[in-house]
Amino acid sequence: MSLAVELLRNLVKRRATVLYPFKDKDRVHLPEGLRGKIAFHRERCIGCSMCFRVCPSETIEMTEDRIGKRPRFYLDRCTYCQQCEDVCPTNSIELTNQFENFGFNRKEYRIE
Amino acid sequence: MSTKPEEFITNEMKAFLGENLIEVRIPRSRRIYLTVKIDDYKRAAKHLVESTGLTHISTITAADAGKDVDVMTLLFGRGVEVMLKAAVPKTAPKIPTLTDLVPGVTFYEREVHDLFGVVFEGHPNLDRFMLPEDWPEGVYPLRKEYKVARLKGPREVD
Amino acid sequence: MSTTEIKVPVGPQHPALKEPENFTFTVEGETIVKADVRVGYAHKGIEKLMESKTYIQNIPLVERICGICNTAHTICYTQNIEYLYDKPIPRRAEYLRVVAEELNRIHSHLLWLGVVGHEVGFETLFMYVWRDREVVLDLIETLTGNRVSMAFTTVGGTRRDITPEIEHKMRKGMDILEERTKYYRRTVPADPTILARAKGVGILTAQEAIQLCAVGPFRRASTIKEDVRSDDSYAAHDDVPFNVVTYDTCDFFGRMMVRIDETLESINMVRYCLDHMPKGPIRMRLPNTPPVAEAVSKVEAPRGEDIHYVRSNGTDKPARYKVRAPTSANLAPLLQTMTSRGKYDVYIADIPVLIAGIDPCMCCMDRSVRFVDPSKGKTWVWTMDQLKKYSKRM
Amino acid sequence: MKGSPRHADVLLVTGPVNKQIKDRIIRIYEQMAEPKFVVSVGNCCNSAGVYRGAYNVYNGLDTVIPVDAYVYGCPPKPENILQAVAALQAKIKGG
Repeated sequence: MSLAVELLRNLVKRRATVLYPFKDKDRVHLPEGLRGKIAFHRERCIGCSMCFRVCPSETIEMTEDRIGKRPRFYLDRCTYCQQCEDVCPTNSIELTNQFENFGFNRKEYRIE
Repeated sequence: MSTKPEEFITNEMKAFLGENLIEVRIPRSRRIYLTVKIDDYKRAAKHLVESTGLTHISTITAADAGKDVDVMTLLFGRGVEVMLKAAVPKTAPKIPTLTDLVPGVTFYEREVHDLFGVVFEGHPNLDRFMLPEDWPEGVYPLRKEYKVARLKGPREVD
Repeated sequence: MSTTEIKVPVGPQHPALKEPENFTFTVEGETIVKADVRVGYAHKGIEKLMESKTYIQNIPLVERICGICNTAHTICYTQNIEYLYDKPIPRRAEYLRVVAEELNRIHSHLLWLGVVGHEVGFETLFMYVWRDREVVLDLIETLTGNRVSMAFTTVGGTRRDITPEIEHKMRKGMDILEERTKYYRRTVPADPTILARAKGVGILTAQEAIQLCAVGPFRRASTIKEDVRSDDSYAAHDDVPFNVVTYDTCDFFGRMMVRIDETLESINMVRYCLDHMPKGPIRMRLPNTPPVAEAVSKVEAPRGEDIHYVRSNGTDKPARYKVRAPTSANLAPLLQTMTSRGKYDVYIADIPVLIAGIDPCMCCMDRSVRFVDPSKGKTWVWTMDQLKKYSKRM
Repeated sequence: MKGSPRHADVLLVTGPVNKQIKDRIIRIYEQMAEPKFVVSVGNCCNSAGVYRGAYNVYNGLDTVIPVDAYVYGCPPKPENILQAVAALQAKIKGG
């Protein structure tokens, strides 16, 4: 029964499960191109609303502040598709590789 | 067979339907779009499936074209995908079924009936297929006149 | 219903493979006489929603039609829009699309092989296969930034490129995957528990497969040699050599072997693409509003032929977009394999294995099972665990 | 312990809530014994994500049943789901 051979071989191997967040914090696979939480650099934004036109899930809404027009992000609707970062002319939107996103009240999970 | 499959099929259908064939288009290789009237729809489909070797029906779908609904059957055979289109008036949305010809299309026709309201005459059971039980009768979501109303949940406060 | 037939409903909470759906079986004692299905539990109205979004906004929506075979839908969609423009895209982008598609096929087939082990009650196989599948998921995450929803292709080409170190990682990953898949190719067919549940179960003859328009591995396991990649070759499939895997056993065992062999084919295809990747741009800019036209695009998704139809009306939003996912094509033949006919009869215990046979991806479709016994005038609903316990006891 | 809602403490829900599955979700939620907690996994479940505006989808699980913790992601990384459940556990213990 060759599956039994596999069974024995696995007894000596390291366990495959990653007991995150208690242990194995280093064994999480984190490539640098990971699409995680959005980071918005207000100073570069020129309020052209290209990101608003390209966002598929109404995550981006255009608002005003004292400097001028700018997007507001409802991050609980984001699909992490990175189309806003691709289309932004001034690179003011950037998807970081921060993947630990959870919370207890989704109304607060926004970039105002 | 020296001629390419596309030419063979179009010549075959031109010979079979004559001037009833409203339009034939070959937009790219391995694609043929045929348009026929409703009463030639069953005859054309039967000819395509049985004598031109397009035995596989990929799907049956429909599109709202203003005053009537275009019912489109996509058949595949000889390496060519053929779209057979027939316009059905919204006033009398009836078209013969193809389930007796190819039993595999039962669920496609039930879906088009559910979402467009086209009645397939002779279909074994045309009852609700995809929409929820409490969906109102006579309301067909994929028709242009159906305006999408956002669902509000019992606990929704905006 | 004068005969002693029982109708048995099961579900709709995940009867098999964690997908909500509703089957009704009319059973006579142990054998199933008739099967019917009620769908709609995962119906989201995507096609209507697509008419209110622009072509670019629709890409992430199309990708989420199916959580597992999402690359197939995205490639089919972007290809469809390119047919509208009728402009060829860069050759390198077509090769990248084949790589992404085959990686997705490997991930989908390995996921399915694990679930077969789970359905048959062979938990260790489920654990091993899903551990090995992590290799391909890490590769997909390195290439595209997300384990499952790739967001890799877009209208006019692809959004990311394969850098030398990604290529190196991929070659190493392919070697590991080949060695593991070859191992399963040896052990799984020789394993008595799986053989007992797979051989001669869920018969679909070639003639029935044609009549009922089955697609994909479900069709190829009944001797029919048809694959969209060879018949209607798209992207770079006209260059990349592969042979269409078919089996003549027409039963669940054949479907399993077709999928395992296809995984090995996909591994070789990824290697071929990495060796012959042409240089050049990976994307071509296309205007936002395509010309007024109709287009039909087909792709070989892991579960079968996936066909999309688009009709544009000159604006930047599609007038009509139809998606026929492979699982909805396999539903009618699935019911056929579940009805006893002639000398071949189906038992209640076979249901979980049969449902898993077509590898249903129910977010494209959806189902569960209900039993009704007219002679006893009794109907009862079984959740999948009860059904699986019942089938394991048999 | 059996795999049924009656023995469960935490209900993990994933995927958009559509019109037909709403009643089933409410029934499962009512079958759970108090104290019970709900974790909504993925942005489709949190807020209907990319399906916002579909005629058959509700704008998030919390418009149907009360939700205690949200896991953001589309789909969220498995470690993210583990961490959210662990954080909810800590919050419950913390009182």
